[in-house]
Amino acid sequence: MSKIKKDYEHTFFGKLERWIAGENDVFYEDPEPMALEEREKKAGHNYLAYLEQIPDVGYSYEKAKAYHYIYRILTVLMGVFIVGTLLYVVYFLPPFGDADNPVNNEVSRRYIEKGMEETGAVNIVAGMILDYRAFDTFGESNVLFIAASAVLLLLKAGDGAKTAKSQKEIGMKEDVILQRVTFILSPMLFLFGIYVILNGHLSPGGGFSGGAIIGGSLILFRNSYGYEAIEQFFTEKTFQNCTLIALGFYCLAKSYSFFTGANHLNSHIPLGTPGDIFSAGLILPLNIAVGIVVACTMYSFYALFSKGGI
Amino acid sequence: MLEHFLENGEVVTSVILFGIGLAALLLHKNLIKKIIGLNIMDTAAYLFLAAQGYIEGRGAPIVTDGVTRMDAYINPIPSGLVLTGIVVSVSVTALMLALTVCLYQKYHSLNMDYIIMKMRKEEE
Amino acid sequence: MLTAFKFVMFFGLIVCALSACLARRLLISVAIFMSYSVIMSILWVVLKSPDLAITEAAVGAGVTSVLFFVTLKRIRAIGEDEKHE
Amino acid sequence: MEFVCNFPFFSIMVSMFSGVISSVLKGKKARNLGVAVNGIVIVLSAATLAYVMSTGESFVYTMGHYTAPWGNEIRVGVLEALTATFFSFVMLLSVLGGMKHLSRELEDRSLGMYFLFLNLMLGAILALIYTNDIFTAYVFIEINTIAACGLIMVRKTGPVYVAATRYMIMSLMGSGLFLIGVCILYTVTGHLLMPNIQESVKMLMLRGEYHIPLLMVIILITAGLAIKSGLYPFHSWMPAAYGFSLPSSSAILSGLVSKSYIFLLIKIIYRVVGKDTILGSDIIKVLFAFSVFAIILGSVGAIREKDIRYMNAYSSVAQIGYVYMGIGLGSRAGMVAAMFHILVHAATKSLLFISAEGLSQASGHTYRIQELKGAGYRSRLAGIGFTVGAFSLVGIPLFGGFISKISFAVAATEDPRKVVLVFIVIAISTLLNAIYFVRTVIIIYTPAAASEKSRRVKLGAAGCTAITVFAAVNFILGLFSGPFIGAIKQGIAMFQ
Repeated sequence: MSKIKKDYEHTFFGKLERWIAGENDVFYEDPEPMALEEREKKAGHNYLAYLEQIPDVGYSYEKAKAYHYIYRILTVLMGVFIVGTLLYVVYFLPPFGDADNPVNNEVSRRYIEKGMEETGAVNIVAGMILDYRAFDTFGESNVLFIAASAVLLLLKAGDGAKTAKSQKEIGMKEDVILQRVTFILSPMLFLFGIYVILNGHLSPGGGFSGGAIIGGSLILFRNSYGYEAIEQFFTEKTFQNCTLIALGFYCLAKSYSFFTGANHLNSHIPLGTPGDIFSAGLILPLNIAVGIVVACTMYSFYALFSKGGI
Repeated sequence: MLEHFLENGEVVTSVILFGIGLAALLLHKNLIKKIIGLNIMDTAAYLFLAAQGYIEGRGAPIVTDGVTRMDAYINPIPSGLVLTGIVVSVSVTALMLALTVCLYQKYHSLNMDYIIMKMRKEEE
Repeated sequence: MLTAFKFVMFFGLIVCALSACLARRLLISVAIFMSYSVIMSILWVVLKSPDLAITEAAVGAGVTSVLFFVTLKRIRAIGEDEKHE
Repeated sequence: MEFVCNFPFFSIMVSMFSGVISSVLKGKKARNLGVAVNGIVIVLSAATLAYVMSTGESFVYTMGHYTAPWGNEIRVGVLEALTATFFSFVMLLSVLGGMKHLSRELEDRSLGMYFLFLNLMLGAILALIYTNDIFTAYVFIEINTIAACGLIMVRKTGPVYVAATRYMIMSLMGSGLFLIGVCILYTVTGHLLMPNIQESVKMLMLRGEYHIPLLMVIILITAGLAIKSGLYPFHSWMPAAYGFSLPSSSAILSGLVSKSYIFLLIKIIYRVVGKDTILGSDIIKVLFAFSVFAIILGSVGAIREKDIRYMNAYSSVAQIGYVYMGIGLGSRAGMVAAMFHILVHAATKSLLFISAEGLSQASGHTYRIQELKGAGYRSRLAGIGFTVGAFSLVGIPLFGGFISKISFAVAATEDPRKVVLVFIVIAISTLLNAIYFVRTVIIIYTPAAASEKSRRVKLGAAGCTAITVFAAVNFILGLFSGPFIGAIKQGIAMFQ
């Protein structure tokens, strides 16, 4: 009797009944444990091969497998469908590179013709993102900040679990050639980043690209000299304080500018002569603040990923 | 039709890339590939936007020699928007990679389906 | 000349995107993605947006790829730790 | 300009700034700061609401020195102010309701982080509500997504990571579609500010240009926001995300985050695309069809669940279906009903999540419905709260849910083709809701074995206040719905 019942439970209708009764994954059975272990054994020490041989989900049930293939095919079809519809839409869009397109309207005219006069920035894009549309940019630096906080929360090794293993730097090797090259390259990269930030309103670049370059130079330095060397001047405390001061300044400065703007007050910020380093009102300080935030964030991303702590 | 597509090469490419990225984001079981797909999708959208700002025969939007006529420079707005977008996508990428590392620590796999299966097994 | 160059880049972008998604090894996939970003930043120079090009080169090709690499390294380290235990 | 016009801007900036400061504070201090800022935001929003109601006009606040098509701006009308007040109020109560659980579950550092995410999320939700610029909306959508992911994963266990990853993947797909939609919209209109876009769209419709790209824009933006808010076929991430996270997080995620996307969608329908354009397209019918599936299948999913948190999550799927049904009716009455249901559901679902947590604490931290027997006696207030929430969502008179169901039915009578279907759907869904909610209520009030009776659990002052106020809000929405519906009608009239 019980055997019949057991057999029934493995048929489609038995499973359907159990599924209706609320068992979630009757169609989603485990792979045989032996097969799983064997596959891992077969992969041996070659890690990448191991990654590739991670077993497909153990749909021992044929229909679930079929469903899986249908899902794959449907997704490809969906991708093709989306590309097709978008291509069809592209056919009706305004032609590429034409000066009479709807996007080239009074807004861009004002940015180009009055931009330098109103914002003091020679680089029109910098003037646009840090003055005309500064609220977007404010949101953007907050995206970066919140992502950095989330990564910090996820990857920060617990304070109690500071064992040797969690402190171990990943992929650290003493390498003379690397150290020599870094010794020359890293300060130059750092300087170049500062140049890009300070000239953000005069030439291509600005806080984001310059900050990323500085972050890159810090990553390079850490990679060749190890985190002990960089810990002498950059710790988690530094990261937190720098980010707080830079973002806080950004927030206050922009609040001031928004408030005066909306209430039709004079903001009393001198614009200076366009073309000078010290010009363009708030754009230079804001670029510096953004640069600091981006540099700290980029470096801390790397540090958190490689060691689990800044 | 083909001629129109050839003239609008940037836009067509960006649309195709968008489709590839979206399919990879949905289809791939491997988390790293999913994140690469996400990045491809985002950059495709940015390429689309940047292509809209381009105007044949005009210069980059940086005032040179004090010329502030509209017909000297391309449209600066798409560049500004894309600049914002790039930073958003790098933040999201970092967060997803951090989640991947955490998932690998717990389940020793990068395969999303396998991870879900293992999680359900552990829960029972 | 420039048009031909652009079409080579479009082709390169699509090939890179496809092969980054289909490559069998993750490391290769990430490397291809890096070259995708570089091509993209060159394309932005051609589209007269130097701001974007410099940002994409620093952020997209630089930091994002480094993050991918360091993630792979971290995962490998975790995997090796598991094996030794 | 009156000084009170600055308040929406202040509330956004204060919550963002406090989020930045929270990064260096210790857990308890960050918590106090977060709660204080939330209180300030409620006061500011309420003052704005009073001001806007008294003048009867919306106003535009420029973010910077440049007006309409050149700079960013935010726009404040009655509907925005009402939603902002209500949402910040619900957020404060959800945090208070889960406070005990938060302090117990999270270590000091994570608590600080939790409030960092919460403050930034509050700022992002306010910015999404007030924004008048579609690209700003995209940036703040991303902040909202990351903050929501942070709220889910703050617990740091395996299932939570899986839930957060699935949530992120679906959300990022939604943002990608939204972004490309915004790009195409910018291409054909040349503007990013909502009133300017609307003007250009009107012109384009008159001239019959770019018809297909505009249709595609509507599809992409609607699809993106529908995915992010968890409309039926895209709901797969919801149960895990709501089920595994902390009760405050589940309450905020289901009550506010998904609703803020729907609010943005309503705003885009009215203020960007234009109501007439969207009614002329078939999108609205597709939304209606999906919403019908969502209502029925979400309820069926809830019946199948044995875990009380999952049951609540599936019930959210059904309720979001209701909101989309209101939008899908395509009439102003339908939109009013949808907005009112957003408010009702925000209050009710938060109440359900928080009191479910209270019930499970009284039953030895189990979440299985069968094991909650007699929990209503052990934790009386949580039992009452759950009953109020359940009755409200079933649609029993006196409660808020009843009014919203009536509004949906009344709105449906305007459209003779949909009225029968809507009535049938509401009837079936009420029946299904009754099955799983009344079943649960009966179980929690079934006397348990004598040995378990003694185990009483205190909710704490904050939790008691939260549940009491939430229940009171439910009664207020049910008994005195007039002013709310009036304000929503006034607000929607201002949108045009």
